[in-house]
Amino acid sequence: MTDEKKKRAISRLKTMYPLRALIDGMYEQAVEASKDGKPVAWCMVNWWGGDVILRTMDVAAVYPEDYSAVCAAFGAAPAYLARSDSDGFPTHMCGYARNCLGYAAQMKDLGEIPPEAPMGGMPKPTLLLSSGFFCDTRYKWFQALGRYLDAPLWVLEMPHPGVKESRMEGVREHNINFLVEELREFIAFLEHLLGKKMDWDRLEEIVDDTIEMNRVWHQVNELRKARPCPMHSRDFWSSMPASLYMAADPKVTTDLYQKMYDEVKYMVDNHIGAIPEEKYRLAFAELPPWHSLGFFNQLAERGWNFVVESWAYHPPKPIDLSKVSNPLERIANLTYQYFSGYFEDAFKVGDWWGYFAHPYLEFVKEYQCDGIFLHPLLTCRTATNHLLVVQDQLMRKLKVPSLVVEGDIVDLKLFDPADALRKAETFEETMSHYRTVRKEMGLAW
Amino acid sequence: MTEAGSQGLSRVKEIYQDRSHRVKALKAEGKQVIGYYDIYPVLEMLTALDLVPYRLLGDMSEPITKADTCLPTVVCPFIRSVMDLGLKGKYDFLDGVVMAHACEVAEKTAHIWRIYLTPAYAHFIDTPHTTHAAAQKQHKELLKDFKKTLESFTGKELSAERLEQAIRVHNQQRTLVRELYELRKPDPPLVSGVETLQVMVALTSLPVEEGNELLRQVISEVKQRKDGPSLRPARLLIWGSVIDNIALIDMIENIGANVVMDDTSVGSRAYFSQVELTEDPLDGLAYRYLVELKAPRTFRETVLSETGKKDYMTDLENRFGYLGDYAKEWNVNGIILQAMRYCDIHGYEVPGLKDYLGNIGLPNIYLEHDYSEAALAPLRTRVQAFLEVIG
Amino acid sequence: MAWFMGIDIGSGTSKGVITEDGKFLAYHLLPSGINYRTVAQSLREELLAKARLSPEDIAHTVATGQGSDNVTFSNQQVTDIRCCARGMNSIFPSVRTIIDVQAQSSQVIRLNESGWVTNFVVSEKCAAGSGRFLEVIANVLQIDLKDIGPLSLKSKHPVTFTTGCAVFGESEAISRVAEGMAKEDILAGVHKALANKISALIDRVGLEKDCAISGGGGLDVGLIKSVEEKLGIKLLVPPQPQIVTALGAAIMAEEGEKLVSQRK
Amino acid sequence: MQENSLYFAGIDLGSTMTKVVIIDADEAIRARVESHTGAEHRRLANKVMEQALEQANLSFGEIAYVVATGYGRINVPFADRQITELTCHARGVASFFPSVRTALDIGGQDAKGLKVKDGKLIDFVMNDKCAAGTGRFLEVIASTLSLKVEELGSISLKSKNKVSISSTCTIFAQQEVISRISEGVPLEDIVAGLHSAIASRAVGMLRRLKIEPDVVFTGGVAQNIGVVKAVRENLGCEVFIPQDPLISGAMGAALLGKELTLKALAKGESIQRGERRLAEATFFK
Repeated sequence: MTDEKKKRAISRLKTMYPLRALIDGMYEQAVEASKDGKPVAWCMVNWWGGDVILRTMDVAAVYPEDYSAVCAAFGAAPAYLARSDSDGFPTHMCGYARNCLGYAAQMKDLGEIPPEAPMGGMPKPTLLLSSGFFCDTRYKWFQALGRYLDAPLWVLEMPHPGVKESRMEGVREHNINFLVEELREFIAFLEHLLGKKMDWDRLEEIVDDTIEMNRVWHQVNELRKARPCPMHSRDFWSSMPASLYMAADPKVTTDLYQKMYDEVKYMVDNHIGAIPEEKYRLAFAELPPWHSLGFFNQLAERGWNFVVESWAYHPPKPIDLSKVSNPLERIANLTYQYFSGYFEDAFKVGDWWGYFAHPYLEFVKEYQCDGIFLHPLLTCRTATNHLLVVQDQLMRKLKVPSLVVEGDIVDLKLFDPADALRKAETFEETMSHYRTVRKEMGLAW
Repeated sequence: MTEAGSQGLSRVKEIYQDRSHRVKALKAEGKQVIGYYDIYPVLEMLTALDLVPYRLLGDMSEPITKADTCLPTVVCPFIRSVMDLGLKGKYDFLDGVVMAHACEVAEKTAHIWRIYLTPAYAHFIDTPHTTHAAAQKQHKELLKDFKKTLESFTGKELSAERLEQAIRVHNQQRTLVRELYELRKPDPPLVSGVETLQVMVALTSLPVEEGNELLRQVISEVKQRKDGPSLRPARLLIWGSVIDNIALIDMIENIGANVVMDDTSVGSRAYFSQVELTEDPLDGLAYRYLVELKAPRTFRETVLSETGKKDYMTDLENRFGYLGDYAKEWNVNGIILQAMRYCDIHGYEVPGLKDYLGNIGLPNIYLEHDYSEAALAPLRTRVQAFLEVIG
Repeated sequence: MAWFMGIDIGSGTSKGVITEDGKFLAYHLLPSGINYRTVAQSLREELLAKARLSPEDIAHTVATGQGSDNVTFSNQQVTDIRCCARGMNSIFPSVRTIIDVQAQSSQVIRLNESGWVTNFVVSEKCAAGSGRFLEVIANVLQIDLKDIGPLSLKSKHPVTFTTGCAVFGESEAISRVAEGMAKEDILAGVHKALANKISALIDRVGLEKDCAISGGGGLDVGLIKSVEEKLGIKLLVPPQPQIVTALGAAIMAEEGEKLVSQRK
Repeated sequence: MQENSLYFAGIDLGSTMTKVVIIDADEAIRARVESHTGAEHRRLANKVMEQALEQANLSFGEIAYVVATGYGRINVPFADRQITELTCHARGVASFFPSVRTALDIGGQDAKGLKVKDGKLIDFVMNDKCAAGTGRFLEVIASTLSLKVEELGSISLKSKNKVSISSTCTIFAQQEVISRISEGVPLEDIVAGLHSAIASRAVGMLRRLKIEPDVVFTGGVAQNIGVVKAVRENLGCEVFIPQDPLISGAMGAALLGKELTLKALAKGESIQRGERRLAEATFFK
């Protein structure tokens, strides 16, 4: 379906490639580390808290979430899924988790990294770091890994206040405090496990770099509000993991994001768009169909520019941490900001789903989207739960229509580009209709 | 405290047939009714303020239509059913709702419920996932927040005395439920699995004092009656996702087994741990509702052996040991593991739990269903074959 | 005189329509079978024969439907959703909501006074939401598809189908039969289940009157009745519900709209 | 009653086929009838039973014990007892292959994996939730290709390079097949693809039982050499097929009936019989 050979309608950013390369490097480094007998962690994305601590303690980290996506893209997933199925894990559960469980099972049988594992595979972990963020799978999956791995597991907690509750007096304080104490307990656990002490000065430095990395990355995305939008979602997806997975020294990553900022800024100043003719500006909800990204070129040929994505993959709203000195508090504030950064505005308009649901309303307004592309994932509840609400709210409050095309995270065949294009053509008529409706309502775009 | 004079099990059946009947009557008398989801909202705090706790349950026989507009089909059909009933106005009589972070979808649904059903009072308790010291401290803070919103909603002060009183009554209920479950130990059991579930559902539909009264009636009735369950070859324990409808257990018992024990949330899970009366009552409550409640949604630390490595079997023992004890105490010869489709927290447990049960030599079978009476039909053959295997 | 052709290659049936100066002239139906290319060809020949025209008389041809790629002689392709809206708009200009029940999926289309699609939702990739469910059950009951509707109308006590899945639905139907339930009650049950699915779809895009039904489902009086009961409104039913989309295609051909051809 | 003059009947009322087997005290098959299951189970049960009696040249009264199994077992009013198809298949398969440890049975509407020890069922898995991986899958596809189910097997053997069918759900697979056909992919390659699809699903399910040899494959789908081949490839071990893969359930039912009867007679007890309503049952309400 993809037409990669043909000249692409989407012009990619040059500064994206080195950022994308960081992820590939992550796996090599982990394998090297484990060969040298250095500690390796399998991590859930933990929104920097655990990452900075691991990095300070010289623990190499890989992220099974990302690795399962890799397995899917390389076609290695079906074998791992079959293994997890035959080991009795219900098939309706997270495809990433089932893929990873199958991988771990095979690694246990072989006593080494399965030979056919893509990207050199994930080495046997010294520890597992999970998080209670967003979905139950994050900790149940790693707990279930105990069947195949003897590595100890630590679960990092993350507070999930409701919008109203988050505004109550003292709530922010005890949530931040909770995060800080959680990080302290994790450090104690690590020090015991690795038999070495935490280097607090180094931690402070890495924390500051991480904060800066997120700030610059946020600046890059701010530039995408320009018409035409200079940076397509494909470039976002290629460069987002570098910060989300903390694939390298945050100093290096920050520098690369800064270069990206300069390139995008130049395009904005010269009114250069990511696609030849921007007829429609769209937001994309949740994970893309990794395997058929070429499909976005076909949409680009029709004048579809994807200008913003899910809140969940974006850096936190900027927050002033100059008054916070303790590194653990600084990181706790950043992580908490990532989760609750939109709550204040959500509270104002009485939008009770302050993350996932509400940010889309702000994004669609600020990035002036004509529509949103919703991609429900069959085995990922977290990426799917909120989409109906988003669809409903966008229509009721902003008269912005949604295009729904089902897919999955590992069962790649589920996403049908032909079907998507068929819907897309019709959707253009719908987007034009609502442009006039929004005008009548006096909305800006 | 009963209407139409009906007592004990017959009253239980009445309530099971028409759950909301009693609380609606209480509402007419000016009481306020608060709906709650699953077993993590701290009910003592409602009772202490003279609010009637009423558990949000689903309806297996009602097709889900309205919920499709706000909850996708890939989430737990039980919570979809609850949301569906809400959207259809079946819970309009509630004065408010309290939901906790029982599982991911419950947490999301707390927000969705607020958006679409705009209850006068709504509170969300972000129950932590671990039992770390930090998590226990956080849980107490969360209960303080809950206290604040309750006080401003009722305009009453939630004093330590009131709370202690409420804890006593709820502990009483827990003791009485234990007593009832004791009556399932003889062979044949004095009370059937279907009857027990009906009692459990009734308890979620009444003020705690009335529930206690009802339990006393049921216990004495069951002790005296002659026409209890008959002797059957299989004594089963049923584990897993919430069961709030007798259909499944009725099917199992009709095939030729006695369901004598359960580990589900409208059952032993909700009652088998007491609340310790602590100087600050919130301490005891925070501890019980986070640490003492045993459900897969709570992550429990694995014990590290000297090697710093984790031992799988020890881990299983820590997580599932209590089921082994149940099996011994209730003299169980088979376990039915059941989970709803898309129920992650139970789904992930299955292979490990099967490993554990295999180790202690307890026959078991895993059943998956989609919370609809019709979907139970295909399970019939599995259950019967399972009984043929163990019988 | 100018003639235009619309070809709709669906997963079950293929339909073709010829219009003459905006007026409906001829239509033809063929089972799609497994070779869309050939069915498109023979559909075209049959149509031309019926209309007593030759290929070169046709000014413009629009292909639509699942197999539209295989209509080699078409000048352009348009999605069935848009064609359906245009077609219905030409039959009943007052229609603002269309329920299109096809063999393998159902869709609800909202349209404005000029027949433009203002919103639409396609059923999940699940047989339970489509005519396929009916076929499955009809097969269990060993009755002919065309008899489904009338038979279901006889039902006094429709069976409630609690499952949302066609596969469960099948075994459920079998056990109902085994329990000795009457066929009409089972069918009425399927119709109710289908009506529930459809109303859930409608909830997603909202219902604005008038509301019409198209596609093969429009031939099923039983389905129409239960949808009307569920929604509490009357449905407009075109004389030939299954050719609405093909008619729309012919109209689009006439409009000669500049559309991006997706043909490879 | 003389033991050697005893006859036992097993009736397997499946979702697609109904089978009856009558055996004598020496477990020799006296009658074997297979017939398509309609919607009206009860009447059919009788029809097939009467045919079997005719074949065996016996009167219903001469049958010592009747065990009903299969999907519609509860609708056999003249049965003395109902036993699940899982237990019956295990018993029947063991009678054909005493060394069997693992059995795969793919029927019209379900697929079963059986763990067997000394002719007894000790563990099982089952899929009746999804048409994919069952005979139904092949029926649907066959009708899509306007072929007979029986033809599929031989066609697939011609395949040089089979296509992979990505859709697990029958309905999507059907769609996929149609598009492959219109792409001009040879029929045999598609059918071969379908067979390995159904085989890998079935074997995936079977793996949950920790497969041990000997492995036996029964059920209607075991008559399809294409699927048999695919299952062998997928398992990478020998797979035995009974002469008549359809009747293992009915056979097992008859054998279990015999055991129950002899046990009762040994204890000098009278045989626990259901009320046999052969006559009135023929009137389907």
